[in-house]
Amino acid sequence: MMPVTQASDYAREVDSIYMFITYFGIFFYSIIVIGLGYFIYKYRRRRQNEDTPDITHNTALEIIWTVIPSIPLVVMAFWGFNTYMQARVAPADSLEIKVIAKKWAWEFTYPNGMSFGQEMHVPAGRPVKLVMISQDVIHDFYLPDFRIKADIVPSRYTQLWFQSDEPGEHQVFCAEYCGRDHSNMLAKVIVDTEEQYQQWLEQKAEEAMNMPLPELGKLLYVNKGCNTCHSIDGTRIQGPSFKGIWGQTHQFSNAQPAVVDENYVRESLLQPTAKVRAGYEAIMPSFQGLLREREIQALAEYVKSLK
Amino acid sequence: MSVDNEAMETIPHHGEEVHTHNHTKWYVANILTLFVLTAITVLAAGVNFGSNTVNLMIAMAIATVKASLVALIFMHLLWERGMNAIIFLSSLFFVALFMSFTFFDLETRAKIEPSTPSEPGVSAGYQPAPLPIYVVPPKGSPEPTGGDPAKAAEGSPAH
Amino acid sequence: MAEVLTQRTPAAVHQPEGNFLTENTGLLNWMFTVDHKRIGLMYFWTIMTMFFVGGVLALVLRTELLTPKTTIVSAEVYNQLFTLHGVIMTFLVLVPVIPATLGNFVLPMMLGAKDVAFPRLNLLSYYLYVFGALLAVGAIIGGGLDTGWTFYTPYSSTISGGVSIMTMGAFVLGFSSILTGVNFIATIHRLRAPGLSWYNMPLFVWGMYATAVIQVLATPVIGITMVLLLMERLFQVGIFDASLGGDPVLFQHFFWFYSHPVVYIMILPGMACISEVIPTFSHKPIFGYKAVAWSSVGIAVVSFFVWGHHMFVSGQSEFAGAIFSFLTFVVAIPSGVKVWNWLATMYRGSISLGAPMLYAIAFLLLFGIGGLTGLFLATVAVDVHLHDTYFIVAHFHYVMMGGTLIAFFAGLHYWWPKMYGRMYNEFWAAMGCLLVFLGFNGTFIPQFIVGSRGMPRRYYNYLDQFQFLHVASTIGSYVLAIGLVTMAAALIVPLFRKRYDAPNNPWGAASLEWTVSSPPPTHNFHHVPVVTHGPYDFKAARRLEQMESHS
Amino acid sequence: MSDLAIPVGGQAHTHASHHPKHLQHHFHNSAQQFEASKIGMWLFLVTEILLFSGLFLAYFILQTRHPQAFIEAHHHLDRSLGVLNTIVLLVSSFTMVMAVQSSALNRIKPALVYLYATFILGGVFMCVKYIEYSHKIHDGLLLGNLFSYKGASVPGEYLFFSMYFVMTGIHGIHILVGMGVIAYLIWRTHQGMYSSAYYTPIDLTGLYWHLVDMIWIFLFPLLYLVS
Repeated sequence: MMPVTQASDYAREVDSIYMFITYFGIFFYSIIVIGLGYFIYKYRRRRQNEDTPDITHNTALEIIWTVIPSIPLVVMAFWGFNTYMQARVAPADSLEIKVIAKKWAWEFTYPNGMSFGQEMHVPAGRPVKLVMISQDVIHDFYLPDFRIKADIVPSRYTQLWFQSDEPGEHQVFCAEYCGRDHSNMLAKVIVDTEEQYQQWLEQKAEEAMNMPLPELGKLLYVNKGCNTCHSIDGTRIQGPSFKGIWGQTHQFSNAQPAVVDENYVRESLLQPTAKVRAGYEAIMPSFQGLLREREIQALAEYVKSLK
Repeated sequence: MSVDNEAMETIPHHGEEVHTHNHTKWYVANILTLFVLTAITVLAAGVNFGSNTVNLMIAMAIATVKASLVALIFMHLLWERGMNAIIFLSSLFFVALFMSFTFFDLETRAKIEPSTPSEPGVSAGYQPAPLPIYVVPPKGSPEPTGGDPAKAAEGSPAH
Repeated sequence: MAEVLTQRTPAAVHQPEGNFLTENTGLLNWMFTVDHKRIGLMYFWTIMTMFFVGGVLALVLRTELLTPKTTIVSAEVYNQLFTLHGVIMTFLVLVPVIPATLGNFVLPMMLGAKDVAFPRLNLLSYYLYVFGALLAVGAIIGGGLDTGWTFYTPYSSTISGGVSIMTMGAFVLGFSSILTGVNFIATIHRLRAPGLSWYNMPLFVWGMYATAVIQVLATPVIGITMVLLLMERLFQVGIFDASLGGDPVLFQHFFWFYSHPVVYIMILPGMACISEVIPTFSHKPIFGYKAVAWSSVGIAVVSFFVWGHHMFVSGQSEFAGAIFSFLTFVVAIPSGVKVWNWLATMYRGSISLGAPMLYAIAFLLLFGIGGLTGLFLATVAVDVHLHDTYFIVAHFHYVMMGGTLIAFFAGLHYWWPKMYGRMYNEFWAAMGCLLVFLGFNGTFIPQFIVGSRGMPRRYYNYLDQFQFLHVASTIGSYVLAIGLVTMAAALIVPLFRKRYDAPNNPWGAASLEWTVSSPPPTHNFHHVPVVTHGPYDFKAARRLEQMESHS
Repeated sequence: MSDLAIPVGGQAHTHASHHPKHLQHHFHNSAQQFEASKIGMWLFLVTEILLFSGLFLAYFILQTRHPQAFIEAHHHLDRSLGVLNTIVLLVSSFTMVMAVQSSALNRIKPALVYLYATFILGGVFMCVKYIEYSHKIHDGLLLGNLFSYKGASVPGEYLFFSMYFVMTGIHGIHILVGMGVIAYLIWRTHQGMYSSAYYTPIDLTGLYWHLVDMIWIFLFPLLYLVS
């Protein structure tokens, strides 16, 4: 009935309910079809003004056919809800991947801060928790092989988790209409073995570390989400723009004026509230312990390059 | 079976006068009560009953009493109970349904598992922006926190 | 049921000179008529025009889906077309189709009344419908929109184009719907003929009553939702905009508080038609009159408790999801009760297979699938997988088209002789029914399969593996279209042939509309009718008719 | 059966012979027409209640999410003008109900006076609203992206004004519609259309007017007295 890959225990559980409802449906639908066919044949009108009995109602029968089919419905409701709750509560040791959805692309960010689009690598046999947010309209992360799906709403995190049994490749769809290229907003979940996964992660990290500094900075500017508050074209978002600030003297609401240089960038990343730009709020989170030295250098180089 | 009585009533008797009583006293008493209740509402607003929600609920309770008086006396529901009253009350039931279910959803969200990343910042790809003061910053108006010399430098590409 | 045969209106004695079709003809007389029958017919032709437009759009959509990539239209056009198809079919066809056409036409006659309670409001309701339809279709010219008929924020509040015009259209259409509902409730309460107690009313009237209750209670909410959406677009008021402190999911609550009950605005009248056709064509009283009547009212009330089942994956709280899921199963029960009662009505009946009955049988078969597949969607865990896939598309087409529209066709064939005084062509009507039935299943059974395999809806491109099923579905849709054309021809061609002249009561039915001539006289009844037997007391009705023809 | 007051059976039902002018052809008598109209009006009021319920729900949700913004923003409303308008509307409800009663008792002169009074009170309400609105517009205390008040300090104050303008705006439109209908009633009363035998339009307008008053009873504490 549902010839889709069952990639997890959860998917098998959902399919059991699916089959239970299917059998229930087939059973009652057969009663309708057989009853209908039999009555149409048996009681077909044979002559004009044929007499029919005045059967108007039968309370016992009414009660029976109201109550009996209701019982399996209660089963469906409970079973369905219990199973659903399993998909809602992620195990504590889950690998957490942040998902950012935007028109019409996906971005998957790993605990080490690296982001990739359109392909999510996960290890087999380990629960994966997705913490998802949208940058524009409502999207929906749909992974049919795992029978999971959740809307991704702007300004709010929604989450999902799944755990695959074995390596494989699974299709991701956006299931909430989001504009012209909605049907092209696809991605893949690639399940690796634990070793393959670690290898892949290391290889990616190495690639990033070997990039030239400004290029790495540019990558980090997007991956670390600097871009959500700081523009590079002079427009004001939540924080000041990076455009042309290198070497400028800035005014602060809580400190003496200072020049934008490497040290200033470093301090702003690690202790953002030490110097708060006049006219802005102290809302930037600290990146203390979250950035390597080389990454801080890269960001400084990147800001320097924005003339 | 004879013709159903209730159905007969759908066509009222011709020429039957609708009994019209003089309710002026009721109306005067009602409007005075409403004035008093308005005063109470204003006074109650000056008192803090504990929390925002409690204050709101007290204000709504007084308003409900006032509205009920209007419905019962000005709108004559006190004297004509029947289909009209049922219609009116059923609307309130569905309003309550609409509000309570929606509120129930909004108040119980993220109770199973808080919908925030476990380590904020680790994967700080995107942080929901805090609420702005203005939807669109007003043109030509000074910044809310006063003058900012750096603003011009950063806003215009000339620098 | 009553057996007293007294004071029957001798309708046959006063055969009228003219009828509502032939008296006072001329365009202006029609345009400003307050006659419920004429308004019903005006509604009928307008709605059928919209149905034609929506149907053509559906064929274009299906043709586009023959191949995974571009077939005949671009992605932008495709997205606008499915939106327009959805809006036209829900707001302009399914919501008004039965109440405004058949309801307007037969409801006052069933009650023994000369007209609905507020005839001028009835006409106003029609013109509001036309105005709303023009706005909705005009939205395409005014830039178009591709939000889907659900207008979810923030997509709908941020894109440019014709969304604002469409929201105004939906607002106006809401008013039209409300006026019909108010009119019907007041008519049923206050204009029943002597002797027509609540339990003597035809079940069609009960269905209309339940529908009207939902129209009055739910429609205002879509009105205010559309106003707020418009405000959001014009002024960014922030109610539905998360970045401004509102909540986009709140829009979904607002929207579905109306749009779930509206599903029952569509299906209850369909069930009402079926409750007339099955007893009449089985020549046997309806089984469990009270159960069928009260299940309509039950559905109407419970339909307000379940809107959250559209939002299981929307980020709604899990607790709310649990409650909405349980309540959704509750609403399944009265629908099931109706099906059993219809079946039991046929037991030991004398079943003749006229076209209305064929459509009623098709209804039972299709609505059965539509209803049972609903159980998958009420079950939270399964719905999470199936939500927003073609499974949903197939499910609601089975309920909406297989339910509402097929029931409408049953009712249309049933009352067609009363409306125009001409029978339809029995053979071609049966052929039409067969083709519609086959084409419909051919279109939507593949969609169930493709949906359960994970094909999301509103997709312009799709994965190659889904192509076979999409092609099958498209071929089915062509067969369906041919069936609908056949049906239309079987109804319309006989209008121009004198030999199809219809008698007053071609089916031997027992409710009041069959006691007047076909087509009915302008004021329906020359005398106030007095009801002396039940609406399904076919024997009493036959005896009365025989008495009258002898007198 | 015999107490049926309508023509039954062979008795011909003639048009216009004994029908009063106001009676539409499809009703049997005035009482039936009156009751049908009344039930129709109550149903219409139900739709109004549900329409406003959406606004109230939106208000409650925004208010519970941003209590500080709402408290801060509501200080810009003039509480005494709110009280004044409440009183004005309550009195207008009183005059309206007196107009209904007077016409029901066939006292047409007083009914006319009460109708005029109601109309004028509605006008006073709108004038006060105009003063409030122009004040807000001048200060830039407007809805959504029109909000440009210079001294705003709490984020999200525009939300309060979004709700304020949408709610009072829709309510104001209802007052204006009511005033229009009352003006029509005044005109028809001058023409002598209404008497104790037929005053349905006055009665129905009364119901409508009271509902609009009821909605204001809820709007007033929500908008002017947030604390």
